[in-house]
Amino acid sequence: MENLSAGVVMPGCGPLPILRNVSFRVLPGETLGLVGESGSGKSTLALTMMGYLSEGLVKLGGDVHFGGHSMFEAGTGTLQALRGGEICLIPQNAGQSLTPTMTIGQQIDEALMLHTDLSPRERKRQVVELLEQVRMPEPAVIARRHPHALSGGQQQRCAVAMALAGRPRVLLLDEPTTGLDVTTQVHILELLRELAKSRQVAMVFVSHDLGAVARVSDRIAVLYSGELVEIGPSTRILKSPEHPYTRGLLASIPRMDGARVPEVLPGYPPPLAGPRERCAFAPRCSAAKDPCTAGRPALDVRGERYRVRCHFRRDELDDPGSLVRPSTRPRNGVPASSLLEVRNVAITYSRKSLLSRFTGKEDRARVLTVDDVSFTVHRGETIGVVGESGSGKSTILRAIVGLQPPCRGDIRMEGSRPLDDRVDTRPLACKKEIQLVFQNPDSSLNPRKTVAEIISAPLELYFGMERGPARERAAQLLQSVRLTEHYLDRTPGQLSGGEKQRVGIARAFAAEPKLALCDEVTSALDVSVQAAVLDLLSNLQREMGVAYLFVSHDLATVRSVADRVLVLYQGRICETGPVESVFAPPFHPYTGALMRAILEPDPDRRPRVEIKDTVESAPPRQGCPFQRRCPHKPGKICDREAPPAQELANGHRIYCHLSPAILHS
Amino acid sequence: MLKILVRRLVSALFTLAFVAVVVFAVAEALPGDACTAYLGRLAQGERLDNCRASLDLDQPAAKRFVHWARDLAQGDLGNSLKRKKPIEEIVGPRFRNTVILGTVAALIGIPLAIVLGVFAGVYRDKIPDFVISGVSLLAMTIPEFVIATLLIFVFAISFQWFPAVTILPTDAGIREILPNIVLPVITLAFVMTAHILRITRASVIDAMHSEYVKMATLKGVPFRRVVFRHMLPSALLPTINIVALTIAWLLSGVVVIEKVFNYPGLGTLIIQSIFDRDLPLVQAIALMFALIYIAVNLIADLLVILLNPKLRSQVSGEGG
Amino acid sequence: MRSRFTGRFMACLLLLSACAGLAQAATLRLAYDAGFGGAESLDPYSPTRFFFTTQAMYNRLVRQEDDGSAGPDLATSWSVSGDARTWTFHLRDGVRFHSGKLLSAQDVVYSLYHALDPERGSPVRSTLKIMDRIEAVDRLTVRIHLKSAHADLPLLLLDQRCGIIPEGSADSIERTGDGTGPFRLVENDPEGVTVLEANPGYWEGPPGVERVEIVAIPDQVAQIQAMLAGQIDYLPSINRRQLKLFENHPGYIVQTIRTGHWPGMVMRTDMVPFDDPNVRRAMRMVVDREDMVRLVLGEGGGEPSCDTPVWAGDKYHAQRHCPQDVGQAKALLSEAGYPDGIDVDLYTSSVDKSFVSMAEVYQNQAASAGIRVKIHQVPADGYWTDTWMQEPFVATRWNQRPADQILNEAFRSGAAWNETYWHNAQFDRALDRARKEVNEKRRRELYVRTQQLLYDDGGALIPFHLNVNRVFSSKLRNLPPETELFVRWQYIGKTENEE
Amino acid sequence: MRVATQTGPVNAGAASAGPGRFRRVKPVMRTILSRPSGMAGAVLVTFHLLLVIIAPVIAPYDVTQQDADRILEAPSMAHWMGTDSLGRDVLSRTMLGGQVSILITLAASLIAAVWGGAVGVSLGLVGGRIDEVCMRLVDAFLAIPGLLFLLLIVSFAGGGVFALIPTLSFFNGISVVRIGRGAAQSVAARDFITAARVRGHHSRFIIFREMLPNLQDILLVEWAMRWSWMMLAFSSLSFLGFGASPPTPDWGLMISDSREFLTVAPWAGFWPALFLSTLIIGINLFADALGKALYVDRENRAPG
Repeated sequence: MENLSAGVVMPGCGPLPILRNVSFRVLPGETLGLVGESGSGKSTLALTMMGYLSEGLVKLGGDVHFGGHSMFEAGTGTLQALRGGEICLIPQNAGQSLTPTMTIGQQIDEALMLHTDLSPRERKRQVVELLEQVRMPEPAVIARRHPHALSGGQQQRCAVAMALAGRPRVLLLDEPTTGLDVTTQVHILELLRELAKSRQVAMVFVSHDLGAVARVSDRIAVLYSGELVEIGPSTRILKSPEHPYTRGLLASIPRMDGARVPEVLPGYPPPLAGPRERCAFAPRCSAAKDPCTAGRPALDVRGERYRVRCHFRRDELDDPGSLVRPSTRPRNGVPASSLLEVRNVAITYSRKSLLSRFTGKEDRARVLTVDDVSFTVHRGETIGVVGESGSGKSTILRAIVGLQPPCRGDIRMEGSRPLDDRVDTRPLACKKEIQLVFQNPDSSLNPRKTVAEIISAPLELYFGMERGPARERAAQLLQSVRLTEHYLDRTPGQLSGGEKQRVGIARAFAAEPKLALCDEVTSALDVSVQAAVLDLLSNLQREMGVAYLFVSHDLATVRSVADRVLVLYQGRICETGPVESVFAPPFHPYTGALMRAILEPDPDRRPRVEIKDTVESAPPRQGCPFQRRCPHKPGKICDREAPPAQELANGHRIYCHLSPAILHS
Repeated sequence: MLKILVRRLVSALFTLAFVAVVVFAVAEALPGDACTAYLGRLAQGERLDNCRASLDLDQPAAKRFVHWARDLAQGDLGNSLKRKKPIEEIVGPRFRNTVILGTVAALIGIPLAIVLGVFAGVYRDKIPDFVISGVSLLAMTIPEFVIATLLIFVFAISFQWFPAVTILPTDAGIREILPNIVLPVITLAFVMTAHILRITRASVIDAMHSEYVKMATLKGVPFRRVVFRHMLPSALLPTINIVALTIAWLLSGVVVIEKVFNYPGLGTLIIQSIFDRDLPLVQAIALMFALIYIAVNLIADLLVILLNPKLRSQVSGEGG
Repeated sequence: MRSRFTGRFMACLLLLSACAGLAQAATLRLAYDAGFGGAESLDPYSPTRFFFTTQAMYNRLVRQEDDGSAGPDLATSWSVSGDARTWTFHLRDGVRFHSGKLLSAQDVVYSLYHALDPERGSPVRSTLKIMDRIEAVDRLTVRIHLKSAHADLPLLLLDQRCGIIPEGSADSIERTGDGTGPFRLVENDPEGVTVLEANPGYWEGPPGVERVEIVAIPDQVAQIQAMLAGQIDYLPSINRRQLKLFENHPGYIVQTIRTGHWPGMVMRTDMVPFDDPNVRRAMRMVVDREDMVRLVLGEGGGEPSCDTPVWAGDKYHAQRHCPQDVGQAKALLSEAGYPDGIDVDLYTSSVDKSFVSMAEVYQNQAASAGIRVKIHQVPADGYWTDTWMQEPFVATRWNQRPADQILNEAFRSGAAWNETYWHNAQFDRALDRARKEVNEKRRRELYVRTQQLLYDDGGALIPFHLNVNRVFSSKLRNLPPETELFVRWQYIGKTENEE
Repeated sequence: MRVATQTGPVNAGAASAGPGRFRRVKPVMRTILSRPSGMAGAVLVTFHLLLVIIAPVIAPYDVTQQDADRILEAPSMAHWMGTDSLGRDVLSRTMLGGQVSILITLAASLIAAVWGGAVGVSLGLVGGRIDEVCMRLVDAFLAIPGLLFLLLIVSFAGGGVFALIPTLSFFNGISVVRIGRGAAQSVAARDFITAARVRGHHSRFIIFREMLPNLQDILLVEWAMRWSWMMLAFSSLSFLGFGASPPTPDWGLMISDSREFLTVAPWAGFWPALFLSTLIIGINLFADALGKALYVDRENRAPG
């Protein structure tokens, strides 16, 4: 790709480039990782490599060459021959990208028909063979199924199989693993690495997740606001990056090795604008000097196939401090008085069967989404809850808040009598103490109200404030979440993801709660914005002494904010205890698998695949919840008896039949 | 699969029964009853009483409804007041005629609408789209009777190509009917096409912007195959249900068209029977219209389940 | 792809409709309004008779000549006894019914008794109940004995409904339509298309067209459009506004026919002030009849009449000239004791479309003679039962009837419908003598005398008789003369030049 | 990859600091008028509404005044649009022709949108058994073609306003119920409603302060659609002789009367047809533009 620029042409005001003269080369068999946050133009870049510009986008300059063909000048005939043949795309969300009305077999067969000259019978056999290559169980059955009948991971594998149909020389992967479970992600990445090596296929792996990119890439390119800011061998980029943005990005990724809140990259990426005469990152760069704002730096060569777009070399920057900064969050030693107690809570969504309603006996047949969960949250403390999707972590939050009444056990606030099951019957004062922050920023704010109205709603409710004082208090709250006052009159439609999440937090803190329930608040955000929100939460905890119940599927995020942590599988607790001891051996087999599957942006750490990524629709009737997938399963005992709680140092408990010795290895 | 079929049939029957109740209740609720309505000015004294006796109107409403429903179940719709003939005899041929008119219009209208809808959807915001959407908007908003009057004025009176008024023996066979219903069919098809076209176009536009169409293009599939193999099946599925609703909605339009062309269908019959205050006949026709409506909906529902792989799998338990 | 599809479709439609036109030979298409909702019967005497069929499928004993008198039809000749109580009719020989049966006197006797049969409820029974006994003298001669003398029996038998049906066919006739007329039944479909075909053995020779289709089009506007679209060839009556559609249009021929129907305004001679003959004469002299015709009916809408119910087409019509004479009217009124004018109440309604405008025109014409008319408009339903023949001065309307019948029904003392409650002994005696008078000339003088009495002393203001406009398609040949109200379909021909 | 400039509806671009509830009217109107179809729709609708107000004043002739000498007269200086079969001036009758139909359908469509919306929303929120039963009822009622029942009721209860408005608003309200319910359920599923419930707001606050602003857009568009359908239905009724009773001027009636003299006096039918069609087209275009401006997806929904 030479000097490619593309963008939107708005009527009345010249072209607004999304990509600005991007140039790079991919050698056969080489894997290039392409990293950038949302809005950096990485997906557009991926598709330009196939000569495709989505509606409304226009090529402003430069070209893309593949095997001697210019992808933009080539005729539709050649383009159709190349696409899906020598150069294939593996889409982000395979579920959406497979034609719903055609079976998997038909779609792969179509790719074979277009790009190979096999006979129909040979194609049929080749389809099964391809599905085996991507390790699909019972390929013949899968071939006859429609896309909606498969799990996320299976759909993604089919997309890969379809891409391999035409014996491609280049594979373009546009965020292939985003949205998948951690274990499934690792499986897909392993598959891709193997294919690349075994078939000498070049790959361009586009993602916002530096961990995933580090796992598969030989070289990495970092994209910021449509410009390549740094490109070079992956070890060089991950270990000792030169460009301040790359360094900031790496710093803002929560790491497993130290309990500290990730570094915060101040400010936001610049909005779409016309020609740019300065370094795009200058306004956010702590080491910015005059030349940065004077002229636009070029990509100067700083090593063998290694270029950086910055006026200064690394050592010339005035704060070459090491990346890892000591944790700024004080650990409060003595545990304060207990705030929330959850005792042996069990929750189910299925209604009581008729029979048991009469006899009053416990209904054996009912599927318990959450069973026998107990923990206490102390004042000012942060409890992390970790688990894959479907582990019941959000159900527990709904129970605490009163939306989903538990069918057994009880929840108490400050040792008082148990909270009423239903939120409607709870006293207002009690509701004031617990506030909820949601995962999806877009849907958590009422689109038709201004920020001022949103924040003053709890103020009017709990403190009976009038409009005037409520507006001032709202301004103060916005201040505390680092948003300026003129946001008050904007509607959610005019805010970015990060800004909306901050307003959500400000609304929660307007009630001055004692406990804040954070339901995956950072999963929907970009890494840098995620870091800012985590930082904001810990500051607020310090100022207001509020306790958090922080739910997330990302171990690293929980590691960086939580004091104690809970590992959940199919609604049962596998392991609990302080963060340091849980995230260090001995591990519960499930925790171990999760820890080893973590994708860290560190070339030396190779995640190992330990458990199958099969999907379990319901927890086992009895015995250990992890019995079906446990790699170290000792024997039948796990199927019959629920695992006992093995008490280890300072409250660290592991629910497993295995002896601590084995757990240590 | 059978379970779904049975459930839909039961709900269809329930709807029909409900419509019967509503039709009866509305007739009851209106001022006066069949006899006063029918006898009009002469409805006094002994003549009114024996009319009521003959129609057993003097019994309580609930009892009469039971009788009516029982007869209905056996297909005996009772007798028409004005024409002194069993209603089946009167309604039978006219029901057939209306169904013929509707079906012929649908056979022309629906395929035309789908073809135009796809054409307009695929070439969105280009000349064909503007022309097609413009004409379809006109057809949807100009009342049927204006279009019908216009067609008569141009094709029947000025050029005398087609008959202005349908003249048919009551037992006319299909071969005899067709040349005589050209203009009514064109009017009905014109309006029907407009509605269905707009829906198809919207659905096609949505499908054209979908991920799987983008993926198919990036898979190197030629444009024509993308449109027909990938986009059309899932674009046309949602339209089936809405097409059924549109057809049923147009039933009321048929009444006006039949009046203008003097076409011997249910429409003209109901207008005439309303003018004649022939209540039992009106009730019977209301049921007939409801019957057509429910049948069309039922067929559409089953068609959708059959054709949509997602629904079919949910129904027959095959799933991920 | 779309244009090819619709192009092919339009082509085959044109072909279909074109060939439909050519297939049938000359076919006459008539429209009627299916007023009885499909219960139409082919029995000519039935109260719900199928209008056109009676004309096309049956013959009567006599039929109307141009001068209004009765000419031969199935009866070639007839004679009457001296006392005008016994009539003898001689039948035409060799006439066959559609079913092939030879016409005989027995059939005529059967038909007339069928008419008089009370169960049949035939509307023509009231006019024919003057007949006492009917007998067949021989195969071709019928003798009718009357209850009372009637010199003009043939005029009564002119009635359209007196078609001759075969003996014993009373119950089957309403389906078979077995008559001796120019056309015979092919398909009886009252609510759809009834088809008749030419009767080759018709005694006057084969009719002008091979086929007649009688089409049911209830909606009046639809009939007009069918005519404009060339689907039907004849419209029996159109109003003044619709005239403009066909008047100077090459495809159509419009005829204006004089009829005996008349609307009028009648005074109850038994109530003050109309009990004084001078007042009655004044109220009638004040009318300018030509002007009223133009204003109420429009140009050529009717023929002015001098207060005689007998229309110009009737052979006993008394010719008279009665211009408006305001001075004489005023003189009569002051002589009757109303020197400074008179106040009267006139009751009218929208039950007939000309009533209201007629009353308004009379109101401002009468004002010139000091007659101040106050108009009361009563609702349409209930007019004939609650207002007509109750209020002193009301609007009325009569259909065409032969002279003897109308004079007896509306003006004889004590007649059920004598709306003016008029008693005039001279008038009654003259009527009876006229009925008995066998001599044609003297009978005519007597009827003229009765009309003179009505003009001098009567309480009925009859300003005009109505004209009816009818339209024929220009494809038809030898159309009926403008005097013939009921079209004789057997003579009509049609050129099928599909242009 | 979402263009990072801003997410969410374009119309909220302007930092509209207008006070109170109607601060959004200005930008919404501007978006409608920015589209050619929206502009055409707005112009047509305002023209007809203005006509309803000023017509009685500027109509040159009395609408019921018959003139026997000038029957079916061609357009002339005296009568710009000619005269009809009873010699009445077509121009003044056409101008006043919309009065009855517009007022009745406007009122009926508003009532339909209100009661349909209210019932629909409450059904959507209540859910459970009641919701199930009511939806069955709604489906059953939709099985009866609306125009047919209008005929039945109007023929017995007479064509007067008292019979028409309740009937029209009842039948149209039913399809609004279904749409209201769907909208309520989709909004209720959004997180900000759960947040309000968890915070402890009582249901009245949630419904009126949180949900209603989002639902009113959908119901507004639905009202516009209902109005256009009712105009069609009312004119059909008049055409069949069940709507407005003579001699009141009404477009449907005038078109029906003019059919008889189409070949001789086409103007008697042309003008009312033109006015009726332009009004209905206007309402439709306006409804479409309103739908797009408020991001209400009503493209692929059956018109019934």
